[in-house]
Amino acid sequence: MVQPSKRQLLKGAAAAVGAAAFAPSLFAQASPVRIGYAIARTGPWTGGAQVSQEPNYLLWAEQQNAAGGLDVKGNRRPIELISSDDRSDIETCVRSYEKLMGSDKVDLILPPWGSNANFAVAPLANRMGYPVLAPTALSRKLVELKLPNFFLLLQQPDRMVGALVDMLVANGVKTVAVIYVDDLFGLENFSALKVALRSTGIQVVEEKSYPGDIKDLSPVLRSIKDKNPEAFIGLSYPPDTILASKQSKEIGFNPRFYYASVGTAFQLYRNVMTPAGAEGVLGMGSWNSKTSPAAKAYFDAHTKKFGGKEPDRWASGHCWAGLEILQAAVAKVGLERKAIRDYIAGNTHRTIIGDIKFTGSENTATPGTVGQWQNGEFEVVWPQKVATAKLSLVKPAWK
Amino acid sequence: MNDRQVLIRDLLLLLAFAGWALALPHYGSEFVVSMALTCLMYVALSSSWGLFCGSTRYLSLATSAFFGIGAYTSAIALEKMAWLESIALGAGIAAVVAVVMGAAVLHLRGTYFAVLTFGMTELIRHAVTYFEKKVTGTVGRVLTVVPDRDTIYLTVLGLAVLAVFVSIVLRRSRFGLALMGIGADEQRAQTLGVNTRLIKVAGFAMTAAFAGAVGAAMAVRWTYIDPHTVFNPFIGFQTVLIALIGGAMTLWGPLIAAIVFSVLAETLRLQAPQVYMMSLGLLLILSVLYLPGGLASLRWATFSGWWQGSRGWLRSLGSEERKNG
Amino acid sequence: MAEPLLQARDITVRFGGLTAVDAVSADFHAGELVGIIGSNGAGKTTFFNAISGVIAPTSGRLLVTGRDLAGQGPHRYAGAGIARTFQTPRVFPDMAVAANIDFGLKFAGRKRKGSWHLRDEGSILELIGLQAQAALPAGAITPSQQRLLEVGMALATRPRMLLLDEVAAGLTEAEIENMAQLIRRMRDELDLTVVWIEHAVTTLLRHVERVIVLHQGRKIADGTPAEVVRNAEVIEAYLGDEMTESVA
Amino acid sequence: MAAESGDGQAQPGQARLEIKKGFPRSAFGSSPSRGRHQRPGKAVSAVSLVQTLMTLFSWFELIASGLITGGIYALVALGLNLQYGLMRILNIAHGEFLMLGAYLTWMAHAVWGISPLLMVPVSFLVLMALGVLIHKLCFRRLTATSPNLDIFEARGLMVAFGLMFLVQNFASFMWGGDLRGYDYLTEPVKIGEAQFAGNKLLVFGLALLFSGALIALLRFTLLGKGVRALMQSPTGAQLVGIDTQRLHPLMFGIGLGLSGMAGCLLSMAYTITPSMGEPYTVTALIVITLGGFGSMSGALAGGLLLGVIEALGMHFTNPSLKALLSYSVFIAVLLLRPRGLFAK
Repeated sequence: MVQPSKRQLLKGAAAAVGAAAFAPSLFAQASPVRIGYAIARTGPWTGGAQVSQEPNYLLWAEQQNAAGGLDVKGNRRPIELISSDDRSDIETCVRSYEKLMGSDKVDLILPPWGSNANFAVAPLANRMGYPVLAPTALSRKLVELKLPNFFLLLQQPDRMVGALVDMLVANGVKTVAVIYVDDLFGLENFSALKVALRSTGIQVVEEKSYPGDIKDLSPVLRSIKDKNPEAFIGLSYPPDTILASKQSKEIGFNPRFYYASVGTAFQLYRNVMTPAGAEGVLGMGSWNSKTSPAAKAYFDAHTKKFGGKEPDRWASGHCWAGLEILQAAVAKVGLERKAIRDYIAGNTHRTIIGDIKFTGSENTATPGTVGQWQNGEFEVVWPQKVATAKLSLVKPAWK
Repeated sequence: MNDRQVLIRDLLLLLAFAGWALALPHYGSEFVVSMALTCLMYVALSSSWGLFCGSTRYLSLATSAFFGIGAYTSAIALEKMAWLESIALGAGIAAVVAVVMGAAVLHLRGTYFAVLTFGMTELIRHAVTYFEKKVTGTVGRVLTVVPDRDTIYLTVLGLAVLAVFVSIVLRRSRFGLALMGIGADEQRAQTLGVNTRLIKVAGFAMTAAFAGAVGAAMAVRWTYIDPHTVFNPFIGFQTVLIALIGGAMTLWGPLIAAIVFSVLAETLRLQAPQVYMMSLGLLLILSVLYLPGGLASLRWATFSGWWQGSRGWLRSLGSEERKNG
Repeated sequence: MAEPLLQARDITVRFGGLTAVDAVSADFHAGELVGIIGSNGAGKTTFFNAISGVIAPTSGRLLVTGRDLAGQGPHRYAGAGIARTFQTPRVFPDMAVAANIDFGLKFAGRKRKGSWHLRDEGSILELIGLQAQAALPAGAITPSQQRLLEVGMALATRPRMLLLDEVAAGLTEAEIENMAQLIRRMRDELDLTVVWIEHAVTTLLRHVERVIVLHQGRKIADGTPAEVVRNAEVIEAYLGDEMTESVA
Repeated sequence: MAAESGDGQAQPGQARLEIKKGFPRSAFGSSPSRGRHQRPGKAVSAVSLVQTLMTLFSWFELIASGLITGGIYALVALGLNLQYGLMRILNIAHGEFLMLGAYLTWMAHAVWGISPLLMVPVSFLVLMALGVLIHKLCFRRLTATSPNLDIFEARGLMVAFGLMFLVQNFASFMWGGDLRGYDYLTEPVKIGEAQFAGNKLLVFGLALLFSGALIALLRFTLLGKGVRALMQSPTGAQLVGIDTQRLHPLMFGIGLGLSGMAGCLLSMAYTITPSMGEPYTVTALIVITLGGFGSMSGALAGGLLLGVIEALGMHFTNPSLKALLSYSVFIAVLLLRPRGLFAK
């Protein structure tokens, strides 16, 4: 166990939290709860990690400490975050977690960003007995690893595209065109989409894959435009989501339903496309500040702390929900990791994005959802029971 | 005589290094061991890169291609084969690819060669992606059969020691001499009877075999591999940087640089990741400008200045370095 | 007469539209000391490059003791006993002088038993007179010493034929004489065929027994120095004077 | 305004669909994976005439979009071509300097509301000054200490590697790793029936303009003569009175300035991150390889060609094959025609 610090309490203690590994234990009353993670602060993963994930960790730790610390079975103990950059490199990521769990022997860990990093960390954490609630891992294969300590918060591909297809069917769509990125995310979503479309009468008039670093989608979009599908589905990442949107606007491709997976839920999307330009665009989104009062509180706190930077309306919510679950677990059973794991696995959790329950590693309580930009806000529009606004049926022209 | 003493000194140093690294898991913390693993990975990669690229001055950026090929091989082979067999297979396939690649590009020199090897690495990455997608329907592979950490550590240690050992032996062999001749003046070496084409392809394949073996051994740590992670050009870049900053033509340079960098990376990464990468860049520029022989040459120059004429073996070390450099 | 060591048959080398060597044929026999002369751009060095494998001839055959090596790499020529030097010495500057010699011994020289003078590093260094510099890096010795070393490196391949490309260029009068002595000794004592290109015709004609004259890529004369200098075509190409003087 | 064009688009589009359905397929055969799509039946001659016309239109649209992308490629390659083609400095950090130009523009636009168009000359000048400075600090010493061109090239590449790490992480340090972007001139412009984004057309136009200017500069001015002389024989150039001490840093600076300008223009059309540089470096390399190192007109032609090849490739096969295609072309040209496609 960690030695209780004998140092005097210094003022502004909370501000020091979240800084780095050597953040001194400034809290006199109780030894800190040490929570470790590695995440991308440099390299290509940074964009996602610094929107959907790390800001939440920092905000959460700050809020907990401001409230007197994390509730550990009734005792308030300050949180000390031990974090480092994984340089968007898997080996560095693995090494960092080996250090956190093996040498530093932190009390808890928080997951890294992205499916690949989670693939690498999950078995390790599982072996060391650390429960992990991953907000940015999306792969059926991760579920199939059947790791008892690993929980995926995001709705898996079948749910997300399932909701999308339900929505399309409900609105009488007959033809769709699909583009998907050439990696695990794109391929899994695409095959889930195929499965979901099978029992419907919807025709796929075009399906094309593209590499992740693509700089020009217009030839593809033009040929899709010629086929005039009622709905466009891009199983895409943020840069290509924006590229596809800009180029669709460029060539005047404006189908009734325009869907692009990741990145639509980002504040960036609205900045780049302007609120009017984003109007009607669909994407992966599961919550916004109207979802619940707690969600609003979170949204406001996040925006305030990070100088106007909004959380995204998809994985940020899951990330926060994961922290809520962890917090509740620690409050209930303390820091005994096996007990935390059992608590997470055995209960239904109330979070800002609604109820979460795990079957194996998978979150099976959160339904698949579809989001849509309406008047500068990304609203949840499908399914109706979690919707924050009504689906707008005809997408206005790009502006 | 002198040469023999240097050989014995080098072998003893290597033995000491191997012994120390071997003992590390028994007393070092988890963190130290995993850091040592990364360090050993770069010792193996950079030393083996220096074997060929250092002495011939062929600047290969294809390390990540061979690393990736090794990684994919072990991902596929481990389901049916034993650990060491998979590693050997990874090394073998990487070497075969290197032979084909080398036969095509090794007649080009300088930046042409560098650019081409880089281009080929990217081509292989995209080809593997496309093939995987078309044939297996997915791009990545999940590794379910995974040996324990000590096995991986010992394997990578073995590869690192082997790479340095081969360097020691090689620079005393005809093969090594031929590589050095190619680096100094390729055509002259040819007119003195060196079949440069054969030697280059063989040297390139040897470097590739090491990179392939390291890739095969390291990939299992990542559970899931896809072309983007295992063919990451950064692995190749970092290998080259470490070798060059350490002194690609020296024996101990890559090893020293790998250790320095691992320590530097771990300490700076925590506080200021960008600063680490920036200082890496700055260090590279400075070393190219002011220390073209690498860190190892710095050590020699300063030492010889201090101890000139005082100790016999030290002088022999100096002349050895000069002969190699 | 015994079979020639090297037979060049209609060797032609073209660079793009330019014909540098135009259907040159020549035989070189064991133990000959042959000079090749020609004005700048006559194709001397290109011809050398062709018969040592450094460039592949566009057409023509190169028979080395009966085997055609045209189009093969220089190492095959070195292996067959044809050694050469380059106009500007191409020693390995970072290696010691002795190691430079050792290089040839370890490769092309390895397969043949050399004569007594070429038995090892030491004997070759003695032959070229660089024993004192043996341990120095080759880059650190004087340019004229580098010329000697260049010859020594070629000798270390234990050749049967030695192609010397302007070995006297840039040397002082005394050094040239020294080099010429060395060349004669090599021919006499090592039983080498020596082919020697020199831009300074005077020097060359004094020492060789047979001269081949190239002009604009073509061979215009082949014979003893005395014959060649009387050749009308040669005189026209060369303005004659200088050569007649030197033979007289 | 755009709303009208967008809404109006659906109707004619639908009508056109009936006729155009078979377009690329009829000419090139179909890949079975590409969806259930009826092939056109036996065509009546009148219909086939219309079809041909529409095909021509589609060809125009496709090739035009390829040319526009190609123009961007050519623009991206300008700076590197100057540095590698003419000075033998393989500036692998090329894309990073481009990124710097993009960030400068983004910052100026997002923070101070300066028009990105105004930033074109500004980023050129800022990056050019930086280039001169970098040349003075690094490459001058390198030129002085390298025994031959081969070693100079290899060391230059290493220095550029260092710059790559330095610049990329400097940007990440300064501006964070988030994706950035803004909306500027994205309104589509109609050319005949085809539509193109305003900013792309601007980029295309400027790419042609700058390539042309550079070609003219190198061919007709004293500076250009000096540069060419310098490449052929540095000592000779010095003899005829060309000041290499000044010309070299200046050329390197102009090269970097061009990268900065390209970055500025690209930031109008694409999202930017600190790690965006590498693909652009690679693209630039491919383009100047196609065109022949150092040839400005070759690079322009090479860029346009690559754009068209990729557009056609993407249309008829699959975008996933695009990377495979460009790398294959790149390697084939390097191996088979190392002096460029257009070299005699």
